Amino acid sequence: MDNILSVLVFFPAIAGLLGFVVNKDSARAYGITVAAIEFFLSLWLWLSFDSSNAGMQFVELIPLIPDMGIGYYVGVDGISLFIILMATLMTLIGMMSMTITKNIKNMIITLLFLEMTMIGVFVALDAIIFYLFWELSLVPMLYIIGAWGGPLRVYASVKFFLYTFTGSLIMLVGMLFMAYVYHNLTGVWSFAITDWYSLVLPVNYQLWLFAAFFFGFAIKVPMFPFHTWLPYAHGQAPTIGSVILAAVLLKMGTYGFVRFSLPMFPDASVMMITPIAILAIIMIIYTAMVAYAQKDIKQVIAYSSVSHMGIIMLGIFAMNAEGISGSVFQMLSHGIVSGALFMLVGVIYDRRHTKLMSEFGGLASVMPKYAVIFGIMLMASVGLPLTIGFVGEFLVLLGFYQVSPIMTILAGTSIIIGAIYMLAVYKKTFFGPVTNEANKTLKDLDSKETWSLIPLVLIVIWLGVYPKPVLEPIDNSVKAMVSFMHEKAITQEAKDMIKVAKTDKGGF
Amino acid sequence: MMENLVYIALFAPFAGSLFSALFGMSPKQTFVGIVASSLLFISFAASATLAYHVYSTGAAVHVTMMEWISAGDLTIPFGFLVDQVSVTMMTVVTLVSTVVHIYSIGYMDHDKSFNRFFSYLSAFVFSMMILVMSDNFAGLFIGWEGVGVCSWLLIGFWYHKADQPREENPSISPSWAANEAFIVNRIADLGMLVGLFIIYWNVGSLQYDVVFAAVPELSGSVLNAAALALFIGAMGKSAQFPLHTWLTDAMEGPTPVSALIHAATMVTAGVFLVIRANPIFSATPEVSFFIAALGTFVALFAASMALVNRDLKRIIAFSTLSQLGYMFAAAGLGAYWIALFHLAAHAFFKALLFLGAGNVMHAMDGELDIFKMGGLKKAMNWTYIYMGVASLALAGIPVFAGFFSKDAIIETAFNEGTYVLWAILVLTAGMTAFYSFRQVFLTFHGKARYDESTLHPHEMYKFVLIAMSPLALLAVIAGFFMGGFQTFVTKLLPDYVMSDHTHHLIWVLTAVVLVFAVGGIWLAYKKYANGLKRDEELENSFIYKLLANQYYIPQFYEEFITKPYAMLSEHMWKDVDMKIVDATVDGIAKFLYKSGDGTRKMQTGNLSNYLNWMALGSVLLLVVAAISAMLS
Amino acid sequence: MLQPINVSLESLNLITLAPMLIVIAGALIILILDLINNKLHKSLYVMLTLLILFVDFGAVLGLNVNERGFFDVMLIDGISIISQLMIIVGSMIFIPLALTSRRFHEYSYPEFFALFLFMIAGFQFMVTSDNLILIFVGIETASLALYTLIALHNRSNSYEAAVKYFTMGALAAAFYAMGSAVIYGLTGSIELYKVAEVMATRINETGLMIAIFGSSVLLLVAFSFKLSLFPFHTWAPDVYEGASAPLAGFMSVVPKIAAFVVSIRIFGMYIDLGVEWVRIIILVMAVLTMTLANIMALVQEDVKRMLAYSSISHAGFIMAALALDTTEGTTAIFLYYALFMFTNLGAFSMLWISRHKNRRFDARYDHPYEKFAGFIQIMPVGAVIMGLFMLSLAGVPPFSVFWGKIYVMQAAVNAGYVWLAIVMGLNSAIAAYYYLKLIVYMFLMDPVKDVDTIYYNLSKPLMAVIGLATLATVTAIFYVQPLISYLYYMISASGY
Amino acid sequence: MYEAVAFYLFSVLTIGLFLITVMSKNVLYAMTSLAAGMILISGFFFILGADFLGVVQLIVYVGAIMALYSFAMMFFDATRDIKEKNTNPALVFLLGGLSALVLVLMFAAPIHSEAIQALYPMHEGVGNAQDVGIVLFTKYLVPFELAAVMLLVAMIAGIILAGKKMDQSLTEDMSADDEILIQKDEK
Amino acid sequence: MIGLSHYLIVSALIFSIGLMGVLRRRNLLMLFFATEVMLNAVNIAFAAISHYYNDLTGQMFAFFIIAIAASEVAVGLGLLIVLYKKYGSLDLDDLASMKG
Repeated sequence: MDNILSVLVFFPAIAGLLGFVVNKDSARAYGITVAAIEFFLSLWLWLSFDSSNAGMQFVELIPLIPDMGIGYYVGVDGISLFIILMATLMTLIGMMSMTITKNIKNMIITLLFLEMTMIGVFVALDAIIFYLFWELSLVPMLYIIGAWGGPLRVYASVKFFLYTFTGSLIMLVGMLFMAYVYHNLTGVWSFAITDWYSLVLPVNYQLWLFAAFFFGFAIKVPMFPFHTWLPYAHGQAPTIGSVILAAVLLKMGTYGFVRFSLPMFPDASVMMITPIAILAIIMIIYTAMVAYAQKDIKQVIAYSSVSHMGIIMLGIFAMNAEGISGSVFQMLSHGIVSGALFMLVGVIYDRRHTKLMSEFGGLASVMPKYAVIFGIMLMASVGLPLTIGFVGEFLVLLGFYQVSPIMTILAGTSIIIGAIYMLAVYKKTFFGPVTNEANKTLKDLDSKETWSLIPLVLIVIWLGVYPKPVLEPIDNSVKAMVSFMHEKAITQEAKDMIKVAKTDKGGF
Repeated sequence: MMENLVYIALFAPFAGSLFSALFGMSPKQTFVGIVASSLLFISFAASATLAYHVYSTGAAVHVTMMEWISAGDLTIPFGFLVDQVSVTMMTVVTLVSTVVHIYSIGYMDHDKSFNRFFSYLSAFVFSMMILVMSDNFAGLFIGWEGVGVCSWLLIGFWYHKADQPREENPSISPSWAANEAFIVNRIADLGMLVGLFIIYWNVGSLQYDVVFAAVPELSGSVLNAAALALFIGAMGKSAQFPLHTWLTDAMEGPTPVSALIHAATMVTAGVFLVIRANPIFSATPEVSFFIAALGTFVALFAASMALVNRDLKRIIAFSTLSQLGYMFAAAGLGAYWIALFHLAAHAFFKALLFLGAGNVMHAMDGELDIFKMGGLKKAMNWTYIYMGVASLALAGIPVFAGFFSKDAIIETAFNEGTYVLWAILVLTAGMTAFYSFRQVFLTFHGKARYDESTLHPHEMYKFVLIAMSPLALLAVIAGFFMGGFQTFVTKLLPDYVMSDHTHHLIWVLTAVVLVFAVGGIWLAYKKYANGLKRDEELENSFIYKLLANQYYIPQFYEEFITKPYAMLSEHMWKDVDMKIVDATVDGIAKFLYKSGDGTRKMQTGNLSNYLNWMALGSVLLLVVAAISAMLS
Repeated sequence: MLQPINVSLESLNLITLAPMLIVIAGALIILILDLINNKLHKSLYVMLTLLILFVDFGAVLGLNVNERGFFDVMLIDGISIISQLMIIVGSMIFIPLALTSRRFHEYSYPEFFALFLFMIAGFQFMVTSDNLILIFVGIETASLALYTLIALHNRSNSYEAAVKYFTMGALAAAFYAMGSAVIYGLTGSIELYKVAEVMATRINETGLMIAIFGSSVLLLVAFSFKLSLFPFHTWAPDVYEGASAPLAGFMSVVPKIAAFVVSIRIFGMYIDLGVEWVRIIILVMAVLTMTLANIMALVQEDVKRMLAYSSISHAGFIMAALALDTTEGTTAIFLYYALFMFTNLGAFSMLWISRHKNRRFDARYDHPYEKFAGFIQIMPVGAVIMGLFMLSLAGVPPFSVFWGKIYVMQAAVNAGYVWLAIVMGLNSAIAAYYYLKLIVYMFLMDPVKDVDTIYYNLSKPLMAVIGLATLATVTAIFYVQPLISYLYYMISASGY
Repeated sequence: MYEAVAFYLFSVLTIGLFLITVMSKNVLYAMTSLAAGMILISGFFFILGADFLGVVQLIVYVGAIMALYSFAMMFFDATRDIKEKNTNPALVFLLGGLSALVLVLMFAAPIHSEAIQALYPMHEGVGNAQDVGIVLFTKYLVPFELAAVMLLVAMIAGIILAGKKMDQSLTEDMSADDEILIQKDEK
Repeated sequence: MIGLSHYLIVSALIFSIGLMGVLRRRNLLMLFFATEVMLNAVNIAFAAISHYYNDLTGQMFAFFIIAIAASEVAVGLGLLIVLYKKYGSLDLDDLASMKG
């Protein structure tokens, strides 16, 4: 099945369309089934994926607007493969654990469309197709936050939409300029990313283009100081919205850096290491501190997301395979862990309709299973070895150490301050005596919740203990990319900075 | 065969942990404790066999289970190395653990979370085994963090206790203490990580053998940085100043935990790291000396606080701190095998001391203030004997284990010519003897100072006492194996022998130490053996208060770190994030909206205005055209 | 003495006139039909109009590129053909909107349809000539008809709108005439190709620059009014509000296409002549227009008025493409309108189906945002379609307007105006807010009134129109390529 | 000489009359001066040799258009003085003055060029009407016809706008179904 | 000798007068007068240019301008009539129901 990617992209969309016909009582089952099929399709993709091949696989190319060089061009490599898997998995699990009853059918359909856009972003190899899915993903998310969210949902959803939209429009200008430059140099119009890779740009062009793309990606990531939409979006979104947002949508930004900025503008990327690292470190430390000040559990996790995304950003700009692979792995890890944490917050929100820590206390006595799973996720979140969170964080810090020890140490404080706010949440929520009467009768996780969380727990541990199946394909692609960047860089500083792994097999 | 033993030694505790975890949420099941203990015993047996194997063949067992992380040029396997050093640690850890496990069956008898406790405890042992057995720094780090988490879980075992003000309970609450321990350890772990990064980027690997082989080729500054970074890691885990506060607060955990983790095993991980990485530390004399100096300082510093403390477990905790200082002093001075030997010996008697304290606590219904005890000798004879033996060992009275190991350390300080360190260590030895026996006398001698009508102290279960006996035995006899131990571990570790000069003075030196030790005991006897006489004047003196309040360091941390951090966080959120960053974004939006409101005013609805606009526009354009035409 | 004049019929090239003749004849037929029987139903006229437009479409399609006729007054070049086609298509979408389920005043006049066809003829003349006289007469024919059509809606608002439009139009006409006079004075000709020739020889004469600039300004004022560029846009929101929704939608597309064609001819000439000043001033106005219209649209309470401002903003967007004066820029104008047409008319049609005769939600507005609150619950398909239109207008891919937008931006980038592309991008972001506002009302809020009232005016033909518009909006990605190649071919063939 | 006298006389008079048109508060004065000004403009045409245009000016403007205006004036009962709130007169004069200045500057430029060849030259010894007729019915036939259409449009527009049918608006009338809706709302 | 510029300047002045009228008039009827003035000004310009170029095109344009003016008046007055019926006034200040 060579066109499996198209199937993956459009299957949920078609299912979503057909979903209009499905009776609303059965919509949930329908959604879960579709998401499950989609997940198995993505597993199949993994199975048929050739891990030793670092290049693009399952490539499909259908010209759409040849005059502008736009075509339906998709493919996966090690970097995108697992994000796709995570997207399908989180959609499935999100749907399984969903407790929404209002307009459930609309929700299911929206989620299926969202799934299409998410996968679309990660398989797109044409900039315009990438942009298309990128923008389109905002719409279902807007609806999810806006229709099922908290009291400030409209503000939050509109802010989310507009903020991201603004950034991506600047990115669009960058893409257009890139196409223009490509046209100037080759005489051909093309928006194909792989074509753009081959372009060696002068440094000033690289810098401008880098900046244009930066706005699009940085807002999505979200990098400090563009992050303020995120706490609102998370704070107001329903559980499923937060799960998908944190797990997948944020990754689009960091993925964009890996897919576009690094290989296309290696010199600019190297020149921008310091500013970006500074921003990333501010993200890491500052938002972790802000997270500590939060009263609302979900806000803590929202801010912690920003902090973790800072780690990912830092790794991307480590300019060596260790850091970048770690970053990509950390994307997965953050997706799983923060997704699970948001689901966990959703659990008590469903029971108590509040997310304020002051309302809780001593939950460990009342809801032991819940406390255990929360604890595992917490440990994964703070990067405990043998959980998924460690591998990425370790590699990122390790990789970036080569760039700047001082900045690594600053960024490394994340393991401390991350623990501070997470443990504070855990202490305030789970420890101490049960003081609030309302909490004394809380029910522990029911089977639906348990069974949606258990797979995540298993993944968290499995990939913490044995990350190789995932890390290896990622690493192959990243190594190839890094040596490609090294080849392509025109300034000596960039060449010096970009460290090619000795074990690179090539093939980007 | 040996490989299987390695795996058995490693994974038996893990199996025990998982097994107990299965019952983690059910009510107490005694067999859970028994199974866990048996599995640990198996682990101990395997460790002991391995120890014999290593002893007899002199060859290390090295197994690689699988690849863990592999990215870029970095490859980290799950590899386990059983050599002289690690096997010593394994044996000590599993032995003490087994004892503590069995002890816990009795001690945790009435706790509703009995099963959970065993799960945590076995998990801790598993982590500790990984820590000591790993053949690379990353694996060590796994165990390093693993013990941290288990320690967090175990300190906070009684998580349901509410927070209290620091005046009432210096460690606030178990959950608070657990978090403190975790976070402080994390601070040090960052140093450790940095050490790993330095090593990786300069050597290209994290495997011990590769790294140590590469040490001679590394520059001094790299080595210094690596050694320092690694030692910062060690400082956290071994609670060296200034990261020491968590250890005494960790006494909030159940006593077996204190015995196992916060006395015998985990806290010695820092020492173990220094011993393990001895090729690096040997190559960096400045850092090593710093370690020795800091260790010596901590030895004195902790002992001084123990002098006046009234909390049974905290006194022992301070003494642990102090002894860790000794170990670091030895390691820093290059006497790695002596440090390791003290580590092992200390594990035995300190665990025994703690378990004894646990018995007392059990008998006293949770009371820990030694001022409110007294005269327990009658009711708890065995415990008295055990604690007495352990205290004698701790005080360094000849024959007992502590004498040999501690004396060797003090001699080392003398031998190295660091007389200041030597003097301090000698003084500390005296203080050690004093506070150990102050505690023994206040607890067991004199008259009962508790309400005898409500409290009827009784001895611990028999099986518990029996379980404690190996420790007692070892506390007595361990010292005699010192020579054998030396030959055993120095196959791997650099040998350290006293110079001839020291050798000549050995009797004098020993006598000096003994004078101090006996003097301490004698002082304690004079003051406390016949009951407690409170000295108001002394208790109100500045020094006393300073010591009793741990030099006000916890308060200092709270006032100058914890609170400012919370305040800063609050400001960051409310003032920076909301009022600056977010307000800017919203401000732009509001500005646009406002300007929309402003601009729409031009749309008055009155045609006359529209015509004016149009005319204005055209005239403006005409004027601009005219001007630019004239300019061009 | 004068010689007798011999004109051969062939040299007249009558076929160039055929499309307009068809439309005018059709209008006359309608008038005559009404004279014969004044009881005929509007559906007849709608269908007749459609058929006439269809024939017109065929006639335009049959024209050859780059021909002149009637003493060179008629100019059939690429842009005239494509613009006529777009005018006709726009009209064909507009006309069926008369078939509402409720009776509205204007459609009770057969003259409405006749005037409409005359108007189309006027537009067609505008675009098929480079003779300033014919352009002028074409403009006026179309405008006068349009003023009437607006007023025929027969509410105080629509009179007011018509009068405003009319008065400002008269002023603009005066400016146009004055501008033409200056051009005539400068070149002795009012035929643009001739003007360009003569102007090229005179461009370096001393002291003439002021007149050349002045002539461009006078004409620019006239066309800025037509294209509703700042500060000549003030009529637009009021007229859109006063006019019926379909007509407002129509006005935001068809007359502007015609005006753009003339602008391309005139200002393109200036820019080609090297009068860089015109380009700069157009860019400035374009940027001001899109920005100010956008921020004013932000604060509107009425959807129709919001769409009016949005149309102004879109016009500014396209005007910037005009200033580029490249083949791509010109293609972008037509592509944008071709794509924008369906979406915009679709959006206005959605307003039309929800139109009540009395204002049930607001004292002033027919379509306040509140009216659409909870639209998703009342009419899910309608809400989704309206949402699609809004997303398309906001430039969310893959809907139609997005492709126009990136083509315009690409053209700007290619012409070296990256800053312009960025301004366009930022403006799209601002614009997204007010489109989103409607989406928020439709999808995220609860209805404020009885639920069954909103699709009051719905009928099958309207559904068909909306369906067509939706289809065109959604499937844009598949026909953009042929559209671009056709437009590009036609435009480059006519030398723009 | 005679031309110069006529030109200046006409200019001054026209400008004066149009100023009255623009400034006067009385509709009647304004209209009369407008008509008079237009007559004088036809004078310009005659001076300039555009006889046909002058005649058309007289007939169409002074005849038809002014007649229409007078009817309208009667209809609107606008014989009395009209009260107008004046917009900032300074602005009016500033804009008017500036536009006059720029236009004058523009027209003071050497627009006229001898080099330009007339495309449709006037013929010596041929009457202006004849000349105009030939051009109008050859070159400008299409605009001429379109002008006819335009006039037709204007006529239709005038008729239907002023017609009785406009008095009752279907657009705002509440037909039966609207009433039902209102009742529903009230419930 | 009267040059082209003389005529054109007169035309410009009249045009500006018309523009001023448009600016200051609040009564629609009077406003229409002002637009007529403007168109007439253009006619002078066309006739003059036509004369000096000895070219008929200008006269053609002027001719069409007159036609257009006539049509505009017809439509304009038609609009004024419906408006007057509705509002009872031709004052622009009464005609501001749509704003913002």
